Amino acid sequence: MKNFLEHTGIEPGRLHFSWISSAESTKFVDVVTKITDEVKMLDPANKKYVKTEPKVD
Amino acid sequence: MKLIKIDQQSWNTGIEKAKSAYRVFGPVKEKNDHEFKLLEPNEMPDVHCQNTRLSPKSIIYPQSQIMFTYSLDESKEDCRIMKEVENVKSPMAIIGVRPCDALAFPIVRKNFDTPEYQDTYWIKAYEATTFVGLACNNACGTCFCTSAGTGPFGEEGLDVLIIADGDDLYAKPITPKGESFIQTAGWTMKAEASIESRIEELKTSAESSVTSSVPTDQLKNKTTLELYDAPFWEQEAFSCINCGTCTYVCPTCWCFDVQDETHGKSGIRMRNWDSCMFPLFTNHASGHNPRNAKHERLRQRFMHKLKYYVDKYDNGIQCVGCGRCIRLCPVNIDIRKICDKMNNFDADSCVCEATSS
Amino acid sequence: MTEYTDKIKEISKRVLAEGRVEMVIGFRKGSVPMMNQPHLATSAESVDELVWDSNCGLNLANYITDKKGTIGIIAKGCDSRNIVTHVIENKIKRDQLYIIGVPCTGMIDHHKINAMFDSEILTVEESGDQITISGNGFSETKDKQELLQENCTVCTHRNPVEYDELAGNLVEEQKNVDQYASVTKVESLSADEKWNYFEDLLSPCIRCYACRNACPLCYCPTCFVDESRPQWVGKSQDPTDVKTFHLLRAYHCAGRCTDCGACERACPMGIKIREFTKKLNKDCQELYGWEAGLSLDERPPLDTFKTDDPDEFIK
Amino acid sequence: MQNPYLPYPVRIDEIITETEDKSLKTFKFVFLNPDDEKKFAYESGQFGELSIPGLGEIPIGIASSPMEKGFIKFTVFKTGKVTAYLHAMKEGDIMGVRGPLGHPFPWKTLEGKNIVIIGGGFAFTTLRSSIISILDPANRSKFKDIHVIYGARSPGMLLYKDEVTAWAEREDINMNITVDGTDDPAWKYLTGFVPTITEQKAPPGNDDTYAIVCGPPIMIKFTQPVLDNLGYSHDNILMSLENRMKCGIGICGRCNIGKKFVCKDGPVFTLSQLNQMPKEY
Repeated sequence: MKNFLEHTGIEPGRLHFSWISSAESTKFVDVVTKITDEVKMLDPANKKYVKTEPKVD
Repeated sequence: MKLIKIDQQSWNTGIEKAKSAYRVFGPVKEKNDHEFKLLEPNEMPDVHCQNTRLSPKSIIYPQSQIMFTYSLDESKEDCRIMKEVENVKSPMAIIGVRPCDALAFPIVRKNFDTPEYQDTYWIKAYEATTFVGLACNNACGTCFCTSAGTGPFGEEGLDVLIIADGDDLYAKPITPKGESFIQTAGWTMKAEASIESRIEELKTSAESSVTSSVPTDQLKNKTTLELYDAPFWEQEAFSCINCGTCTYVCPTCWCFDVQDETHGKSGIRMRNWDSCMFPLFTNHASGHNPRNAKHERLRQRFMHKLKYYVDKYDNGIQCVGCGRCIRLCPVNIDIRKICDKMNNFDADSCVCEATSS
Repeated sequence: MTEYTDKIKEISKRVLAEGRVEMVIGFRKGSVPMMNQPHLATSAESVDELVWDSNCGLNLANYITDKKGTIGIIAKGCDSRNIVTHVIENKIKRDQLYIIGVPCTGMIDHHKINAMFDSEILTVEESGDQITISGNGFSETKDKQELLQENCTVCTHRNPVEYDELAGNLVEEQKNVDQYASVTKVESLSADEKWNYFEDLLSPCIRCYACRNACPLCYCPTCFVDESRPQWVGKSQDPTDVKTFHLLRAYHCAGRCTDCGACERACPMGIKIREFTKKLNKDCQELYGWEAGLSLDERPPLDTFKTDDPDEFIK
Repeated sequence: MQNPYLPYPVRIDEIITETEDKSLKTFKFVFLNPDDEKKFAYESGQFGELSIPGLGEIPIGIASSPMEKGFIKFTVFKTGKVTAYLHAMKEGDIMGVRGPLGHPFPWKTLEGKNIVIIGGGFAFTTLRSSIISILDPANRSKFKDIHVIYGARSPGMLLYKDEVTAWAEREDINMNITVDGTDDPAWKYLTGFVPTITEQKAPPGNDDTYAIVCGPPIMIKFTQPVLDNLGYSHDNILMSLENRMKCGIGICGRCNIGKKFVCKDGPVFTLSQLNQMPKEY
């Protein structure tokens, strides 16, 4: 899935998989913090695959 | 016949002039095939294109078309009130429409412009458009326009017909709309009188280049239910994969689906082409589907074009013989063959066969 | 190719007459060049319509999904792999089938051939490994190898993997082909270039779903694009929705796709849909050493769990 | 040119839960622009497209009668995406209605005739509209005997319970209310399937008697032979059909049966007409 999406041009770093048990709350926080920090570092212009409102012209 | 001669130079300048008054569309080769597109400045329609892969119907009737916009913001006064989208803002001209595709517009008009209801989007786009046709000097092997209500020099549905004789082009105005297009393009050179017989020659030779045909004379006389129950539908449908190709490439297929889409606090109601080949087209909310089997859907398409339409309007078939569905069907379902079966179907002899075997 | 056709007719008539099968699914000659039509033969008379040549690129496994009765089916290498996949996925029972295997030397690409000529092609004739293409005022003979569908040029399973009888001698498999050259090329691009490449690839799509419907793997009773509760995908020509359809369809074929090329062959717009499925096939081969439809005894990788499955993607 | 796809904005004035399983609710709408009510001049048997911005439209028979002024009513069965959303809406919410659409029952033809109204389940909506119209003092004298056979699965599934039981008390209408079965000892009406009750209660067919049949396919299937036995000509049997619809005005192409559109040429057809049409409904 990750390979495939990145193959089609989704910027690496935007799709993450982690295995976190419901008991691992600190791991969850750490992972989410790490991911959000990393994603914030990416160029917002590269936000792809987001459906936008169609233009009425 | 008032014919205007256009040499290569004035053709080019005329098209450019027209672009200042119209949004001009024409066939352009992209990748491997021709399609109609809005011409950029200095971009010329390719008059050597035999025909485009898709029909020009999408210019009048886009595959996806927004009908209404609305707000879903409860704090706004017009929340949930539909606002009509103006779909036509300026005149359009389509250059290089082949006569088969041109005839499709008056056929489709019967559906969109009825005494009771007028589809404002279609009608506005249609009325804003000048159809500048291009006569066919050579037909394709899959063309059968001459038995589908028109011909390679057919004029119905056109405002101007352009005839090419080698590098020389001749324009024949058909309607006032067409005359004003010619005026805008600045084409004024009267053709010499002798050209008329030359054009007759071209026309005769073009007509004889149409080698395939469909018989339609008996369709009207058939009983709907007998044709509907004919045994050939299942056989003919065997190869059908129920994709929407035939309907989407067809210049006379008009069915659509209405969908709402929302983006945050705003929304649109749009229509998208739909296809009688898709099971979802007729599926009831209860799960019941009146056309559940693939042969029922295939039958619907051909019965619509070649029987229901024939009976409803008493004015030919809902097919213009462009041959696109034949060329593009992934599994080679051929409307000529099916039309032939329908036209020659004899319910009585069929019953005999069934009982004797 | 006539020997294949004769043999196919002979076998079909025999298995029908013996009552081994109730019907035979094959191809008959199409009404336009390069487009043979899938055909259901139930009598000796209709068997006579069967043909075999290089225009049989559709995948006949698509026509046996959940079909009742006993069926004779003409199967080239890829069809046979999809039959195997169908059997594994319980879409047909092996004992319903009499597989008439056809060792294949590749199918010709009607998109490519049409694009070679400006004028309409009126006839395409085949003689050995030469193909003669003619139209108004032209006639050219080319090597069949040059005209093959791209999937056929990289095919390494031309012989049927599962069959009851063969309609011809086994052919030599192609060796040393780079199956994934097109994928590797895209892999070398930057994220932006990749994105633009696929945007451009899909821009002609009209959402007719011919690719999906020609695919033997796409047999879901209701495809996700047709679901309304919830509605996963919009129905318009919005590029995001069009892409979602293609990406998810490809993903649903991961580990199942045999690269038969039916999707590309069926596409009226000539879109190279295999660019998606090929990547997944490559991943399946690299990650799991898997190629679909080679054995009735092994389940596909995304259907099974092994403790040594690669998991580098999970952090 | 009037845009036929543009709904009239309406406000939900009242929501009535009709049945014990809450699957059927009646929505009473008031037009935001009073002029729109005049434009929405309808007759019993027609339908409207209920339009919920963001969700879509659904074709629903008009349950109110043109004799009822100031509002329109629709009874909606919760079945799909749009109906589920509608069921969750509140009084005061704004939405849209398009219509009136389709042909009504042929009221001119029905004048001076006996009418037998046979309805089952939630198809009773346009029949309610019809009965209200017929019973209106301005109209009642235009028709001869009125018989109604209305069946529901159980007492709790009856629509418009107060109204139908009130009609049962009247002299100018012969009401036969039935349920498929009940263990309610207080049930004072009939028990039995609609075809059976029709056999027992409907008057014999003749030129002056018309039957209007609306209900689930299974009910229609078994009622038709009963009416045949009673001597009803197929010209005198009126049915209201349903098919998947979108535009409601005969343009979008999906609801056709042969050359007829259920939305525009129907939804009301005589059985003789249906006999000549493919069974695609």
